[in-house]
Amino acid sequence: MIEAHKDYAGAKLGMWLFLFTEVVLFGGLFLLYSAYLHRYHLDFHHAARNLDTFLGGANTIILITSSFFMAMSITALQLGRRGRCLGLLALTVLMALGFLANKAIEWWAKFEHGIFPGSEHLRALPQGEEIFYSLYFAMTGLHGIHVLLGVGILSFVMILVRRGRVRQEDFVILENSGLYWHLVDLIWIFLFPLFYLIT
Amino acid sequence: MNGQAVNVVQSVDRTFYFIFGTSAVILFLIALATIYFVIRYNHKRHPVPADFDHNTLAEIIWTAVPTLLVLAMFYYGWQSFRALRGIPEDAMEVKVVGRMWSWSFEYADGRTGPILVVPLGKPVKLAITSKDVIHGFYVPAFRVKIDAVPGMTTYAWLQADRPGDYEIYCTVYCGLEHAKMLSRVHAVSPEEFESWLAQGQGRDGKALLEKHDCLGCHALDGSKLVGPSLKDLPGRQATLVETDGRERQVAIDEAYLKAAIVGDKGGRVKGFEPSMPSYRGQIPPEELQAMVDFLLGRQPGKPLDGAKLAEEQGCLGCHSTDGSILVGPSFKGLFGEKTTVIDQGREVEVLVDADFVKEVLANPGKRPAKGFDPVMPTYPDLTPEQKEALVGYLMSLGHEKHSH
Amino acid sequence: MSLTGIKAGASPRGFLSSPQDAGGLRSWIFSTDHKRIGLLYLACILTLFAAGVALGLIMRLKLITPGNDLLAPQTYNAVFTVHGVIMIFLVVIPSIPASFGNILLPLHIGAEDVSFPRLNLFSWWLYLTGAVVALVSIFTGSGAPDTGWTFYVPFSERTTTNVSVAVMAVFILGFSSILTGLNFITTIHQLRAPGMTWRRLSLFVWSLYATAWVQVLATPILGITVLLVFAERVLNLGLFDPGRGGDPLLYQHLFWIYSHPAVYIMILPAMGVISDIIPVFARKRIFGYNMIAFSSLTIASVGSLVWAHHMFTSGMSDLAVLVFSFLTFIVAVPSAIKIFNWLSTLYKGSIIVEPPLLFTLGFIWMFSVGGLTGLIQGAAGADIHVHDTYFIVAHFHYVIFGGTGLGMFAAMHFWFPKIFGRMYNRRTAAAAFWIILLGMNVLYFPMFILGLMGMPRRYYDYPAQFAQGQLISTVGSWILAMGLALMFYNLYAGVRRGAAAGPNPWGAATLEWTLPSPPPSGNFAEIPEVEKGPYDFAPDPRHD
Amino acid sequence: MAELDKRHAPHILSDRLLATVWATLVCLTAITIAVARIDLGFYNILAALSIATTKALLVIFFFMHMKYEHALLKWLLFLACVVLAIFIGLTFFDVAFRLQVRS
Repeated sequence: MIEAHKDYAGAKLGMWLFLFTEVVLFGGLFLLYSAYLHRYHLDFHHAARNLDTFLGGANTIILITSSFFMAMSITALQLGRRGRCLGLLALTVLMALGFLANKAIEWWAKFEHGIFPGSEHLRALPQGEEIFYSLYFAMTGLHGIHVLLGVGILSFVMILVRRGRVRQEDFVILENSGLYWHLVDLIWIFLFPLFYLIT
Repeated sequence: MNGQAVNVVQSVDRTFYFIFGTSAVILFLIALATIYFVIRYNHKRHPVPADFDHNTLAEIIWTAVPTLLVLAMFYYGWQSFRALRGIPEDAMEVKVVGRMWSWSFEYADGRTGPILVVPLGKPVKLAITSKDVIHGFYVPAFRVKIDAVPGMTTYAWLQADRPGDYEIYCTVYCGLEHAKMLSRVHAVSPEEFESWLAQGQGRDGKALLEKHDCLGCHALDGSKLVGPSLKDLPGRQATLVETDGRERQVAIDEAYLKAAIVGDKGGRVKGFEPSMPSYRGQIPPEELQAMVDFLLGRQPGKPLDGAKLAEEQGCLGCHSTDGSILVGPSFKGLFGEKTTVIDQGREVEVLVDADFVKEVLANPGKRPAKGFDPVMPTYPDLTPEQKEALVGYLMSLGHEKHSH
Repeated sequence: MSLTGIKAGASPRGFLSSPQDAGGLRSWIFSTDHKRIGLLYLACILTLFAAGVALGLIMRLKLITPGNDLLAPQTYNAVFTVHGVIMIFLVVIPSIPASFGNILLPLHIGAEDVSFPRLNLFSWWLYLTGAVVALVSIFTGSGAPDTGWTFYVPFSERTTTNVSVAVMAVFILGFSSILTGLNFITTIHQLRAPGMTWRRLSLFVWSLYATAWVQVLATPILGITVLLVFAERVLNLGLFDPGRGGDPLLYQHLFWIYSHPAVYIMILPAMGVISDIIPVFARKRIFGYNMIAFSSLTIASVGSLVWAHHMFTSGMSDLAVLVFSFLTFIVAVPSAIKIFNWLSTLYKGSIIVEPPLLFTLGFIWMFSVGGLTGLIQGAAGADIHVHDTYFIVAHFHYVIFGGTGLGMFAAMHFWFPKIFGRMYNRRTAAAAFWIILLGMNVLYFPMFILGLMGMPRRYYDYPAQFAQGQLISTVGSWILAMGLALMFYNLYAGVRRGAAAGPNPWGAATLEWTLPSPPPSGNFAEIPEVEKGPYDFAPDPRHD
Repeated sequence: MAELDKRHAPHILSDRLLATVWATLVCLTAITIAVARIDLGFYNILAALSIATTKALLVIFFFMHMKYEHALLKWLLFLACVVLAIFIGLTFFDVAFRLQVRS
């Protein structure tokens, strides 16, 4: 058995490469979004009006703040303050859960209004609006799955930090999870204006 | 005319031969070089290899020359593409609709047909779309190919200069019978074309079935294509498999056929894929009626032939028309007379009229004729029209006796 | 390197032998040794290749005469779909990078393993999962998928066959490919031995590097695309459905944004193999090292920008046809440069003809045919006529089978003695090569003619005028199958009974040949100091 | 030859710097919502995306430490973004120039 590499820079390079693939994965949806926006820009404006800018804005702030806590937790561990690191991670996860709750409320409200993929109500709308909602569900849904994964990853990292597997001298796992979490934030930074602000 | 009269086929072929010729020469040289080097510089003949690993001049040359060559190929390719795309303004437009798995061509006067009839020497503009999935409209003889995309119209054009038939293929895989989605370009002289166009569309049921592309999947001669054959439908039953896998029998009648055409028959016919597209809203009601009438063997405007129906339904196996007694009472002289039946165990006299005949057809066991075994089966599949026709037939036999 | 280089006490079977306490299957399927993982890939790929070939033979048999009803139409449609899915996603895309890339990359750069060995094992497990899911899609539900490997919408949304499961298999396989690519890029950046500068990398490693970037940056597009097809079928989302405002052409764009570069994932590593083999058997440094390495990167990058040349007849804008036709011709140039460099390497060499070189020459010939016929398809006007006909089928089989396939066989014959420590029968290998070459040409060349005559692809039956070409092609398929059987039998016999090969039977100069054959588990006893290039042969090179 | 391994010890960002970045991000979010309420036509989208890009760069450079990473990583990130932009851009040669979109 080969001893585990302690190639800190390599681990980070690998993580960044993975993030590139995530960016391109969402990129496919951004491609669709831009093509359909070009084709149905008026419909998009109409449909976007039905999304709640307040909820979307609140979620933006929540994610930015959770990103902020995430970055601080890395600083804390780098300084050897494990308790503070754990506390900040817990806050990050809490924010993530808040985001998900908020998202669930928003989706639920849409469902209540008969807006869900393939619904009668959607079929009756102009085609551009239906496409807008399909994109909305696809993109925020995929993003939501990423948030959920992030919650899992960060909770797991919390355990590792507690057990001392991730510590001041060896924190690349924490840093890489942080990178992943910031990416989730990054994607939302673009989703927010594209869906909520183009009215 | 307008500079578009360039021969597209020649233009495309010229591009092809230019690239093909160049490529063949290059391929020949590459193959020759490898073989020559392997023999000439074999280690037995040439034990000490030369020691060089670059030659700037050679590398510049073999970068520059291929670049120029491919740019020339690009240019010719683009020129012939423009010829394919540059539709002459005086072109006659024909609408082309692809659907699983047939083509339909519609002319300016609304006439439609399954083959593309074109006049010689006249450019024809094709406005192509699809009803269901993507198809590819391909006429090799004219080097024409463009996809038929649902929700979009694409364009192509062709001009036939020699009379004859040219194959049309579907080139984009579109499901089960992709390989049989064939048609042809039928090029005729302009005079012939005009007279063909002047004939106008046939309006009978068969022509309509052709018009709406039914016959690509349903044969009229009993053979099994993608869908069930449409031969001898009257009086038949279909076995439907519902989405949950349950099977049920339904009679093939007018209501069933109309539901099937709009995609509402509530299941797939056993032994076939549920691949029939819905024609809801695509067929005018009178055309739909004409098609259904044709399928059910009715002459449009004429009543059903009751005698034929009685024969087909097997009535005459038990009921004679000459007064002789078989399994059941003879039809001869039956209608309009009183007859004795058993009603809930009691003998009752009833008048054989239209209502009674229909009652017997629907429920023969309710009041069976006295002196006969109650063995007559029910005929729940008969349509009201068919029942009327049978009543009419019995009436005619009864009338015959009265006239004596 | 002499036998003294073998570590004391090292098993003569190197990484192939397991430690006493952990033998058997488990020591393979849970091993993080890159060489074992590479062999696992190789075993899976060859098994699935055999399955794909079998399906191909069945199709050819069905098409031997018009009107033949050996297969029902629906069965034929499923067979060509499954043949495509297996061959593209399970065989050709992982073929060289996942098998030989894994085995050789750390050896070539003087590392003890890849950067993330456990991730590497995970990639293989994902690959296996993808393969199993693909098989599940064939044998369960409402029948094997019948869409063709391209899953074009809206047909793929409407068909009742098992497309949803098949696209999930593709998604999983894509993930496996991404992780392998990510691993390779990190490894090449981080784990090169001291002295292993970028200009001392073998050209095989350069090609893996270029390939890995395509894997990382293009595969996710395929991932999201098949996810959307899945969502349309299962969740009723409507992003491509024209009946709901969707644009089916956007699906084609997304699909080819990945699937065209995927062609380069398939062909670049084979070009790398060829670049490594030719100098060894010409006993001469590779001609134009920089240009070959650079052209790999150019092909990977420009090749990622030409996808819509698959869509000249799709109804997309004429301007897009202009742009993509132009880019397509540009990418032809670096491929041409590679061929000229290989020829110049042979020129004035001291050539010894061994099976690996034969397969390499076969690669050059077949790939040239495939590449040059590609020019016809790059030319917008000419492509219209041949698009979606047998011409295309012939073209891509020449490129993928004649190119990648023969490249893979060349790699198998070249590195066989290194991996197994034994040698196969070289005369039989040469005979197998000539039969394969003949079979390929008899099988695929008539398809060019059929295509020019107008025979569309994916037809379960055809009009009578195509009968002759189809018959010849079917005969070719039998010749090819015999050649393949002979080749695999010969290699199998070599594994079982071949003579000991020694550490460097070909007299090659890359690092793996300094190790004993098979290499030991940890690769190098100590990380080597690299002082020369990969093609700097010793002054008195001939080993015999 | 691990070229990224120049081992300048991992850079530690102060809480104050992170807090400043956070505050800027929140302000930018407020601004983008405010701007969206003014009707600028096409420029609305442009403004929203510019602000989003600014926010993204802040997150990448500070929260994700990119500012302190090796130049190679910066170039690779740039490469990934360019590739995505090209994918979208080239697609528009079709999407924006198709003769007619609907029948």
